[in-house]
Amino acid sequence: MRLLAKLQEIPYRVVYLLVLVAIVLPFVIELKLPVFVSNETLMAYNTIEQLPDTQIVIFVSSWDAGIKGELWPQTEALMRHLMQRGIKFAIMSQIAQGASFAEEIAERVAKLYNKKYGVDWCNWGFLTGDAAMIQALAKNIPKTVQKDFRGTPLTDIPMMQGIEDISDVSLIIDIDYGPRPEWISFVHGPYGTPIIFGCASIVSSTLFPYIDSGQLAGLLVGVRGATEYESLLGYRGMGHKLIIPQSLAHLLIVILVLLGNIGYLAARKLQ
Amino acid sequence: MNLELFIWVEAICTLAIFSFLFRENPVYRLFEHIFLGLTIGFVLMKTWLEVLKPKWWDRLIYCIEVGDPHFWIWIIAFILGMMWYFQLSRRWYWISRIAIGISLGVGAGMEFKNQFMLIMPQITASFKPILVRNTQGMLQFSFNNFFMVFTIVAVLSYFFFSFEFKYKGMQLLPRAGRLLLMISFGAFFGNTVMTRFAVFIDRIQFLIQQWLHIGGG
Amino acid sequence: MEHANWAIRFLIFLLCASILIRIWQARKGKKLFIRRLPGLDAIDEAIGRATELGKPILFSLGLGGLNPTTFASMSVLRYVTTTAAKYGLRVIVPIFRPEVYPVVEDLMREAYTVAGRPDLFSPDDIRFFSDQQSTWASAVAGTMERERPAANFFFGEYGFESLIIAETGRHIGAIQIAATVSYYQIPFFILACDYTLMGEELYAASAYLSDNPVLRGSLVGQDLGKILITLLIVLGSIGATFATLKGIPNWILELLKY
Amino acid sequence: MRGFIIKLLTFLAGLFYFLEFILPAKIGRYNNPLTPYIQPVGEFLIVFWGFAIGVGALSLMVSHYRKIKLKRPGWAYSIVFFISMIAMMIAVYLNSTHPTPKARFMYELLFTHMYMPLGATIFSLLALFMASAAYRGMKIRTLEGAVMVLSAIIVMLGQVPIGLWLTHRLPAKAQLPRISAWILNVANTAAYRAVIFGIAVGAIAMAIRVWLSLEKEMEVK
Repeated sequence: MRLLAKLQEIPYRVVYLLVLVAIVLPFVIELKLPVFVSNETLMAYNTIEQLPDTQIVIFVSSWDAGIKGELWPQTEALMRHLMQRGIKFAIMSQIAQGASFAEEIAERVAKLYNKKYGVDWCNWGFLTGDAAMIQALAKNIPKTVQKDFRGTPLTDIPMMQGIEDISDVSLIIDIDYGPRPEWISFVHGPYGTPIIFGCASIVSSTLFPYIDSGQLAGLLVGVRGATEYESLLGYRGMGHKLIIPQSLAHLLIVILVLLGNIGYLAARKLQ
Repeated sequence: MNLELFIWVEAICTLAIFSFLFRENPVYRLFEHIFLGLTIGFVLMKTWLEVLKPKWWDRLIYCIEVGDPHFWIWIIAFILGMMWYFQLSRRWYWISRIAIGISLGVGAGMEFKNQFMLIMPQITASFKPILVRNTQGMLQFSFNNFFMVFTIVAVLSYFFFSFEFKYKGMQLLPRAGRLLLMISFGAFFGNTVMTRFAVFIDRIQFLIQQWLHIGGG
Repeated sequence: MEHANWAIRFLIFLLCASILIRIWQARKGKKLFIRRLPGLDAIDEAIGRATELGKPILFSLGLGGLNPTTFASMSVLRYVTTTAAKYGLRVIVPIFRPEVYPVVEDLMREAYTVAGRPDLFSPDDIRFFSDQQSTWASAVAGTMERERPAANFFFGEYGFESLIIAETGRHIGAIQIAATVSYYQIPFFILACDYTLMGEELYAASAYLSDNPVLRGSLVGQDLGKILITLLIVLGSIGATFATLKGIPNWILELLKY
Repeated sequence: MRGFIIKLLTFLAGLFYFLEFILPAKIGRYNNPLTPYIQPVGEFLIVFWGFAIGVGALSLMVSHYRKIKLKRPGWAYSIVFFISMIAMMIAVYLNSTHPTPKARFMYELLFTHMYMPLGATIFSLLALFMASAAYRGMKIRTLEGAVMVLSAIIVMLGQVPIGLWLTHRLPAKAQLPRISAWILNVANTAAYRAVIFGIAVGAIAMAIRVWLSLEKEMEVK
């Protein structure tokens, strides 16, 4: 019993070491695990599958370094799907750092599919003003955005010819640590444009109610969502690379919690 | 050549921050301040280049050049925008309250549309038939629907503050609400792990594969 | 639907009227009833425990600036300080945002004076550490280790640091009460604290302990909105059940579309 | 007087968006008079809020400048803060206006290979804190705690392929990812939806208080 009680006294540095081992292990030994595709990811995939190629997609990418481990693979997977289907999209960001990350990914993916800046995709850069901006954007895109992030007027960009307002947009994708519900209330609510969110796993619990009500056309949850999307597209990208160490880390946390509880119960019996 | 340099710089940055795990130390603080400086510099310059220059400065200049009478709008925007900065002064703080007031007012005015557009579909989506017949898996379907409606009502009742439930049975409702909320918070916790680990794994992967060249990939 | 329909207009009118009337009543001096939350007993217990041990209390106001949430937390701080001062206890307040500091300083001085112990007030007990989250968290944790408070209160808005400070508090064996509107942090507080007030309960606790008529009136007025939503959902579900069983249209649903 | 002007401006600013929403699209023969202004007002607000981004930066700069001037402990760090800030500003500016290879190099070094790893690593420390906190904190002490821990464990295992791998021999309904999906899509959806209703009503109440300047503490003297 005393030995069991010791189980709740593992020093924190040992815990750190265990975590490190769990994460390093898959880089040394190759593991393959089955992927379960969840409903919310499948919804996102089907939505993009059925998009018309006459309208554009607004790709909001408002994340930065701190959350790159989850949202990079999501952004990559979604951009691949859009380019593979030949759907034009415009990147924008609601934080200063966001557009640079999305730009880097878009350039890489564009090389794979031979897509050209300005023709198949463009980057509007950083837009402040949250809800006021979203409402203005829905009414008039060229006037609200003015120039792309390289300073080219929107009117000079080939793919933006004839794009006026929200009726020329077939889908909005918002990839963010916590995607902003303002997109739902000010775009989906009034105009019915479908919306897909990509979020950090931590905030996903708050977004599930919008799936059930049909306000979201799809949701990617952290690395899990990215991995599922990759498997739907049929390639093994960054998501697949990250999900294996994630698996071991999750397993380790569960084991630690169980050990802690066994130790706690044993210690209580001793008293 | 460049690549090798970049990888070393990146590795030093990563390890310097990890050194915090042993204790707070001067190297960590040095890199913390570098990071702070880089962030502020980046945000300021991007805001100028991608927001203020194209959407304010260029237009103001354009309006003045062609003699468009709308230029005063952009002068007002500048004056109002400058009011934010009086927050930093104790004496002139009240001037910043004009900017804050307008901002709060706009936010408050939009809140009505924002919230109602969000919750109306949520309300109608909660109209679930609690008894379903003649469909496959009707038992599970009915149970799920009943469970959802019950949960919503119970949790909402937990947040009623202006009266107490008189009957013993009814008092159980808010208690059940708190318990059902715990399932949701468990899910919150479960989902947290992935976010916290995602970046950590990314960093370790960088150190192992790109810096130390261990493992495939 | 770009603009409000009649159902929404009606709901907005009802909600606004209910909230404004209640605020007006409360300002006129009407005592509006607010239920005593279980969390409030926990607050008193925590102060009692600190009195028994003769150790200080730590009250953190979280990350928020001068916004309604922070003000609501401050009225709880005022209550805790006044009560604690009567028993000769110190209250330590770590501050995150510099603009909060002067407001808290005035509040504390007043609270000690009201309790008849102006001598206990010391500006050193109100501590501004940093407005960098991780630095602030380790400074708060450090303070706990040195001062060994018997009771910790975490009120207001929190980020990831909730985990670090609440864990440290548990480690030193303090009674801990948390109240936060940051839903992501609630699980960590539930695990590490003795009682956690969730979301709106923070405002309810504040309205109960202070006599801020605006907060109290608004809270009572809000209840109408919540009751209305509850009723709508119950009736709507009954309607939906009949709609699927008997094939008649769900008139509650039709009503909301009007 | 000051207080009154601020209250009036707050009220008018809110009135525009409030009325735009409340009024129907067509009033008799006329269109909603405010809807055409949504776009220009939005443009104006984008600029107005764009200026606000500098406030936090300026206050940081002032506090670091004071540290250097008064030679407070750690003032050398403040110098580092200014150097890296200016370097980043130059790099971003040159990279977007004169993208020479040198500018590109500087940008890559500062943004991709310093800013990105530093931000990511600072955030990644939380993984270790969280592991040890979960181990020490997730004890089943009460019924509430038990429900939470159980739900957390199922969701944790359901999130990753290992959950499917552990239970793939069981019938489909008992597999961890499916139970986890039930928790997320049914139990969590319902409970959090109720929370959303509470938040929405609270937000409307807060909006009324702010719009009509009823908060006593926020008043300007």
